[in-house]
Amino acid sequence: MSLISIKSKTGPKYWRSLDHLADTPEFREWVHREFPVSASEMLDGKSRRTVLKLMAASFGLAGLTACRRPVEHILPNVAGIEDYIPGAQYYYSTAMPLGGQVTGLLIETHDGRPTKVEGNPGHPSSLGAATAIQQASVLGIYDPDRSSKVLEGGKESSFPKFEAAVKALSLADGSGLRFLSGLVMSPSLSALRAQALAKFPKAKWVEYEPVARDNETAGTTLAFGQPLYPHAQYDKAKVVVALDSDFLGLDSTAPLPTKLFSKRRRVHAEEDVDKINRLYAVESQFSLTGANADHRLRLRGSEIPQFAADLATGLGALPGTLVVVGNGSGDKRTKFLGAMIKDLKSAGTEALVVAGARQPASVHALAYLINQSLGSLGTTITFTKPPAEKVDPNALSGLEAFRALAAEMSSGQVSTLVILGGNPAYTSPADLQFAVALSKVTNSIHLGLEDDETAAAAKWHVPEAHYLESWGDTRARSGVAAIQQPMIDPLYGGRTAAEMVALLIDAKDKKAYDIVKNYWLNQWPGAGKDAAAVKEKTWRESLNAGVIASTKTVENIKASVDAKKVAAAVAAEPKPVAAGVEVGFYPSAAAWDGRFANNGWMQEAPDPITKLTWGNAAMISPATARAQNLTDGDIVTLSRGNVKLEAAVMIQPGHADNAASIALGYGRERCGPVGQDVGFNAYLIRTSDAYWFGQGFTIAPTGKTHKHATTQEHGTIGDQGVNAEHQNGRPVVREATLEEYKKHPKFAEEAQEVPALESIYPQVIYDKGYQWGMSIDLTSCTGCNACVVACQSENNIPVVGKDQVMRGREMHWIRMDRYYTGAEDDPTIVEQPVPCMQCENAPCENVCPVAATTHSPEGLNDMAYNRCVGTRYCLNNCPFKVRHFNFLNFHKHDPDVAGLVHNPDVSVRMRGVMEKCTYCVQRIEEARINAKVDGRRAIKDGEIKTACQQTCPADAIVFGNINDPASRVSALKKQERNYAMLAELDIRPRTTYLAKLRNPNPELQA
Amino acid sequence: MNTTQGITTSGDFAEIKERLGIGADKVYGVIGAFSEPDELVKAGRKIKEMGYTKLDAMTPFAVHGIDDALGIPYSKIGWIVISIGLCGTATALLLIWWVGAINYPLVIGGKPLFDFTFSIPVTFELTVLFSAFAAVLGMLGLNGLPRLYHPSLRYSHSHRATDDRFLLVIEADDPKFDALQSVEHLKSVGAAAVEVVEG
Amino acid sequence: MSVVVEQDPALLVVNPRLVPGGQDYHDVTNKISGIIEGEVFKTPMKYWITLSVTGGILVLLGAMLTYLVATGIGVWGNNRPIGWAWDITNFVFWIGIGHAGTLISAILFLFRQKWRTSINRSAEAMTLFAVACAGIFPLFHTGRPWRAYWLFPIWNSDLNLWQNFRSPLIWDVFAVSTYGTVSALFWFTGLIPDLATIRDRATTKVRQWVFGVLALGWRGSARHWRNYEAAYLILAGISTPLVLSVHTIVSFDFAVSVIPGWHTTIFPPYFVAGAIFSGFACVMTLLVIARWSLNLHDLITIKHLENMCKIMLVTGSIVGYAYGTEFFIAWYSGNGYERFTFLNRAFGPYYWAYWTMISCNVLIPQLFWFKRMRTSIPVMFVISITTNIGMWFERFVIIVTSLHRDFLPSSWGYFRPTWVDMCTFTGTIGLFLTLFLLFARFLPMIAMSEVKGVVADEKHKFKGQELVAR
Amino acid sequence: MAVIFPKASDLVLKTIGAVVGLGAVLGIAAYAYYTYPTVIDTGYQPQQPVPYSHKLHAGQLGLDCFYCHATVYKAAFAAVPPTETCMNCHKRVKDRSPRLEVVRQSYASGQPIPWIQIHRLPDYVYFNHEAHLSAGVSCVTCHGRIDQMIEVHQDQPLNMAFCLECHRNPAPNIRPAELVTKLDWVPDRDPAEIGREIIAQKHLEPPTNCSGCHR
Repeated sequence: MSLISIKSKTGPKYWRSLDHLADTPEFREWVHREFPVSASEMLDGKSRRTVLKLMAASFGLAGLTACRRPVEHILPNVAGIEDYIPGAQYYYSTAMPLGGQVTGLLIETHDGRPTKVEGNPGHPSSLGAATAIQQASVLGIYDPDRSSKVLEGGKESSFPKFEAAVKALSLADGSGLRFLSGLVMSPSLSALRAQALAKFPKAKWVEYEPVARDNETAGTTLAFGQPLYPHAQYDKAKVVVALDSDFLGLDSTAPLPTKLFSKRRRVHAEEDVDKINRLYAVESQFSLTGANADHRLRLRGSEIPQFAADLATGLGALPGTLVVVGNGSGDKRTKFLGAMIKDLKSAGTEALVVAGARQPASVHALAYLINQSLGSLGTTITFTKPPAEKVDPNALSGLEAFRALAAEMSSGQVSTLVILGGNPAYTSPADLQFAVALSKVTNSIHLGLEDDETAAAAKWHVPEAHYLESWGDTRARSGVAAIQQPMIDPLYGGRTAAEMVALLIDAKDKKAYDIVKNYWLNQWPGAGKDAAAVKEKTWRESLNAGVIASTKTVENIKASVDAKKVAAAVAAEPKPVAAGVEVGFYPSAAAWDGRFANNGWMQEAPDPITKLTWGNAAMISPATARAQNLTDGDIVTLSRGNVKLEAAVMIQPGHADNAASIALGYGRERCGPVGQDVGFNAYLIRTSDAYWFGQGFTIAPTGKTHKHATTQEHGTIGDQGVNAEHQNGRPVVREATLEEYKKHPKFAEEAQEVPALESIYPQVIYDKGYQWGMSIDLTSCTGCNACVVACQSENNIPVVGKDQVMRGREMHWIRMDRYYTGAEDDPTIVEQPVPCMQCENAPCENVCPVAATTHSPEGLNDMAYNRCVGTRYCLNNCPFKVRHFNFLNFHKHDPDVAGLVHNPDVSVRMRGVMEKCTYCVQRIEEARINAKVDGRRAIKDGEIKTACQQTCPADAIVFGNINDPASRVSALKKQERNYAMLAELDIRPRTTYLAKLRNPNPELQA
Repeated sequence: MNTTQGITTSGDFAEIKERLGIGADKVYGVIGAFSEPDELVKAGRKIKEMGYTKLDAMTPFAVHGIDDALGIPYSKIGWIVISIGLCGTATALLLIWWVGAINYPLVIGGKPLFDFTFSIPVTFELTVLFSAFAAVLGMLGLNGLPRLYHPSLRYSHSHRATDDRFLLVIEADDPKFDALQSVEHLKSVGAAAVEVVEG
Repeated sequence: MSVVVEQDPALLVVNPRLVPGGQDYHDVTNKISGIIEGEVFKTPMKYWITLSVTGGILVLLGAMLTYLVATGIGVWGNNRPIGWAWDITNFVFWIGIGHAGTLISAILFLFRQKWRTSINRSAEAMTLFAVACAGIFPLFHTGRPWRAYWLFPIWNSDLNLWQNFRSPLIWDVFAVSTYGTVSALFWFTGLIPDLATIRDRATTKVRQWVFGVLALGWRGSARHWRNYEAAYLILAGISTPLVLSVHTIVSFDFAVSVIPGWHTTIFPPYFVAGAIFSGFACVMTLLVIARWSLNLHDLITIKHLENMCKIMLVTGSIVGYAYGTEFFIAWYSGNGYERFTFLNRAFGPYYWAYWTMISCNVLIPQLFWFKRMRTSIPVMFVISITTNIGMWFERFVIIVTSLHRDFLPSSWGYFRPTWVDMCTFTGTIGLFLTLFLLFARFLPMIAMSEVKGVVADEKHKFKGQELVAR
Repeated sequence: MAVIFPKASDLVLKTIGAVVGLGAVLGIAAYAYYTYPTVIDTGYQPQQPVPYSHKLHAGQLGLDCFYCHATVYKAAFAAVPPTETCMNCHKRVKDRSPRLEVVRQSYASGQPIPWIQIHRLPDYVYFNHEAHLSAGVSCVTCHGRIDQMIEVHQDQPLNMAFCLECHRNPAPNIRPAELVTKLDWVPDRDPAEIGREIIAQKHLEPPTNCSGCHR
């Protein structure tokens, strides 16, 4: 149909996913099947219940009914609480440790219930942002499936019984005593550890996390001869090279790297154009970092050390001459390497090379070496000494320590094992047989949030307190400490790790509060009679600020890399073997290492790249799929030695060939109903010798197939005849390179295809008062999903479940659209957040028969849920499809407790009504009322932050009053890159985009 | 007594009158039957020429021409329909204007609060709806229906009037009415089964 | 007291046949009334069997709707982006069928098409039943049917909120309810004289009373006929634009939107033609069955059927032309979205629906160019059925294929009906047939008074006489 | 025989028609009246667990509304006072009164007093006391002369129409903010006039769009 094909004016052609580019036989067969009848609908919506039920703080429903209406009781407190206003929200600071990193948070609470997580602007690793996982962690506290009982041998027991049992333990010198915890980020716990090890000199304490940064530290030890914490200063770097490092995504549980990186990805003024940085990514799986890279090279994990070595050699950091691995000068790797070397050289001190946690120590060391040779060591990457408690010689950490522990356990040397959090029976490498080893331990005690695989295997299980309900403290890698304060008493009476240790060693303080407070009071200097008062003040200040002031400044270490040692280590690295398929292991963007598997918000948050929800898959490249003759959804057996796993494959354009990547954290066998048996358990093939990636896997089809619940594919079927080029021309995401932008700055507007329509009616003029609008910068947006989950949390958006997602009924008010660009084998990705556009001439409003959605004088597209009858006409007529319909009662199966997470300022929508983004109108109204109440002043610019904007680690979303020329949003909308999607429909969207800019290396352009 | 009282035209009328005990005042009229519409029309015209004014016919279907023949005036229903129909138009426009612009003025999709363009469909429909009701109810009203009983039904063969017979009626309140003569007149124009029907 | 009355012999015999082989008034009365006058329990078994089958399907409908209301729209296959699917498809389908009835009655009446008299009654009845089926969907496709009364302009003292008269859906509410009401009035008005006939032929008290009340005391007075005729003419006059308006407004539901494939100006004529097309097809199906099962061969003659075939040929070709125009405009407009939508219809995931539509609606009816086909009962029967299938697919194609891939590729989707979708649709067919069977058994299927009028005219033509001029 | 219905039947028919018609009209009228918010909602006066008299406390003793309902001017939610508030006085005043037994028990046991809610909005309506009081809407406007009620009853329908009426024409219900709890305040001139001045000076613009109250 060349006659009708569209010639796209600008830039790359978009295609949405493989089934559009490839016309697979399986799909054609599917197409031919007329109306495959679906089984009757499944109501597996795991979601939340109406607020009314939950005002437990002040209301309680009574059974009586009066003649005219049911009697509602008001149950006020008996004793008044000072300065406490029922129904108002309060913010408290705390900190969340995860995977060896700490993020300071502010928690919004209503009537004593934490309802929303926000970043703490005062905390250096948050700077106000919070990641998707942090946003979702608030749901975890209300998880009805959390462990609530002490278990002895799987039978219900009690704390007194447990305490008695602990007392009865004869630990003597502790030779049979072992502690197993995650990475200890808590100074006070570390102190307790020291006490414990002092009391039981022969005891050992092992820190193990299935997803940690051990290689990084090992790298520093190798490079500098001492363990150091590296801190990449992305905002200082002009050229960034990420060697298998997903610092914008899975490699950082804190929003900081994105915060810093995006500072150099924002063009708000002319001079910014020259400040914009350039990112090279060398990786195996398509990661967020790869998606945001200006140049991306697909290499298997095992090939990256060689690449790093070549890079170092090319830069003269390593002795010797550059040996080109690859097939001649035409090879992309070679070109890439060449261009990169030039670029890095020219960037000099503004260059930054980082290695990912998956890469061995030598690669990290190489990275430091390269930075040193470029002179950027100390500018774009700085180092701090680990805090005192971390350099404790007795502290064993990492895989080796864990392996040793497992060996001790299975050889029966361990009589008492205290597992402080985590789920090692599930997360340990398959070859260590941890569960078996655990059965050999006479007294195994498991402190955990869930009654999980480990709880089942351990003798004792003690419910752990969620971080939002426990006193504690944290020290970030940057050295900054923060107090972790509870928002609510432990719902299920859990204990903290510190309390457990204190109990075990019978320490002075046994309550978490005393442990933490006294620890810090002792840290702070204070003499004289008012010392106590001063310390108390410091304590309060620390709680208030969310950081402990005295720990803020940590001096940077000036260290230099020992090139010879590094060279030796590099030389010692095993060379990649060609045989078989390489399998790489990654933390899941949703379940992380499995600990969030029972979190509905995370399960339903689409993976930033694959858009996969409710499960994982073995990602393989299209070429590999062709070679192995596999198609999307085929279940294959991945096996190596005596480990094997059945998992469904998913074809991932741009994935390294002859390799598969699979996310950890799925296929939980003992978990709440949300995470139970969702996805495939990659730990089954993760062995200590194939820890991050292992070669020589065989991949064999089983003949079985599996249906992925993706939010952007939704069973759309591969086009027949009409090839996917067809909608390529659609100027949805508009992008250009810096050069193009400098040539025609108005490229975004010019991209518009169709001549604009005009209304037969006079345009309604919005020029009074506040006129709300939003600008989304596609250049800085990384597509990390934080906004999606933040919105879900702020607006009580239900979770609908896998089946409903497959039917295309997920509810996210702001969604992250992902488009592939370019060749199937090696494409690039653009991400685009799509909230409601708040069109001034909203097509959805016109068609609503009952005027349930109308326009506010401030330009909001109001939605009155209580008026909606649910004809879904507005959904049909919304060009952006950002309206979401409650097809079923998605709150039906909620346990009461799950509803406590609801934001009382937003009504919970019932079945049969339409819902949509309203720019967080509840926040707008709150700000308006506050402004009026204190002196009838005007709302300041930036006073209102929508949930998505507030949490965005890239500061890509700006909301404000477009009627105020001074506001940030008006300034952005004045930019030449500003464009409105589908503006040609004369709908006048209030949400506009700043077109995406890429900064490719001209050398690699050709 | 609800049995139809008929009188054959043979014999002396006075005697009949006395036997039956009915006077002209208690008579509804005289009815005769025809078997074809055109016969009815012709006969009707003749009877009219004799000067009768209160004439009616009862037929199984609308016989064209009978109205003129019997001098039945044109139907007024058209006027009823058009006036009520216009009420419908007005109702619709007022409703839309009041709802959109007065009762709760809300900006919807950037369209005006009230505009002729988007009022057309509803206005048209309401006009039609009102007119239809006017037509049907008006028809029944003008015909004095529903009415379960009517003296003409006392005619022995009135049930044939909905089947295959065409009846001609001379009503008793016709100034020129005289039971005996009218019977004769009907016979003279070829009516069969002529009967004096009691009121 | 009573008097022995000497009967007039002339009244005891039926008039001699003036039209050899033709029908006389009394035969007409006998034949048509005969169908419905038999003792109820003497009705042939096959009738009751059929009725119980259709009744069973009707029960299924009830069950499905209950399940729907109790559980939510989620029991259907609808999703995002496909907010409307089988629900509105079925709605438009039934409304379309509902068009032939009033159209035959009204337009053909205005054009003095005598052949209409034998089919208009059942066609009107069919309209009513089809509209009843159609009405179910807009009502039950709402997420909260218990709030569906908000769609009607009822005084709401609590909210003092009214409807949004800018919404085509509200226009629809008015159009469809008006259409239903007016059709019912039209139908009943036509029935009055026949009800009187039945009443007068009634032998049992019950029938006398029932039909006596229903007939409103009609006695065929010339004065009444005068008003009646005028009223009927006016009804026909206003029903004609009404019929056209209804599907026009239904088409606005789509034409007024912004979705590619919906946002087009040719919808009104195209929808109306389609409606007439499907309506006639459905009347044809029913009449062929009625004609055969109640042997009404001399009332529903091959001529009638052939005329209908011609109308189907014309409307079918109009529809085909519209399909072509859509494609042309899509290309000619230079609008990429439009272009894609139409290519996607023909060659995308739903290509099979599109080609079913084309073959059933455009290709097959072309057979009616040949008189042999136009006059062959089996052929027209089959074609009438394929046409209805085709017209259902037309609505499906317009609604689903436009929605499933609109502007943003990211929100593309695919629709699969659930078993509830299917059973609900089947259920409405049950409702339709049940009502029609009851109608055929208990009410005169053919307008006796009108047929007699035609018979009279025939006679006088035969006698070479003209009716007395006005 | 053609005559089916006796002569009288038409009279019967007409009577039936008349009766049915009249019945329908009356029925609709009755329904409309009894479901009218001002009828169905106002006047709701449940029996409270404690025979607390607003007339005595707010009226005769002249306690300010804020004394007990302390949160109204700083929160959306008008809190019912904790038992403590009652006991502040009743530790000494009437500390033996049997009518206060429930209060004393509550204070002693820590079990809240189960007050029965009278003024109640649906949970999709977001009413904010703070905003209204600071604008100068008096308690009277929605709650009536509480200071004259021995037992509190609902004085206004509090339905959407009621809210809209005032949001569209606030002037008559706006008074100087410091007078909002002066339930018996009688303005010296036309209250609407005062209202208009305050509105002008405070730039009050009560919302009438959906999201003003529904979120």
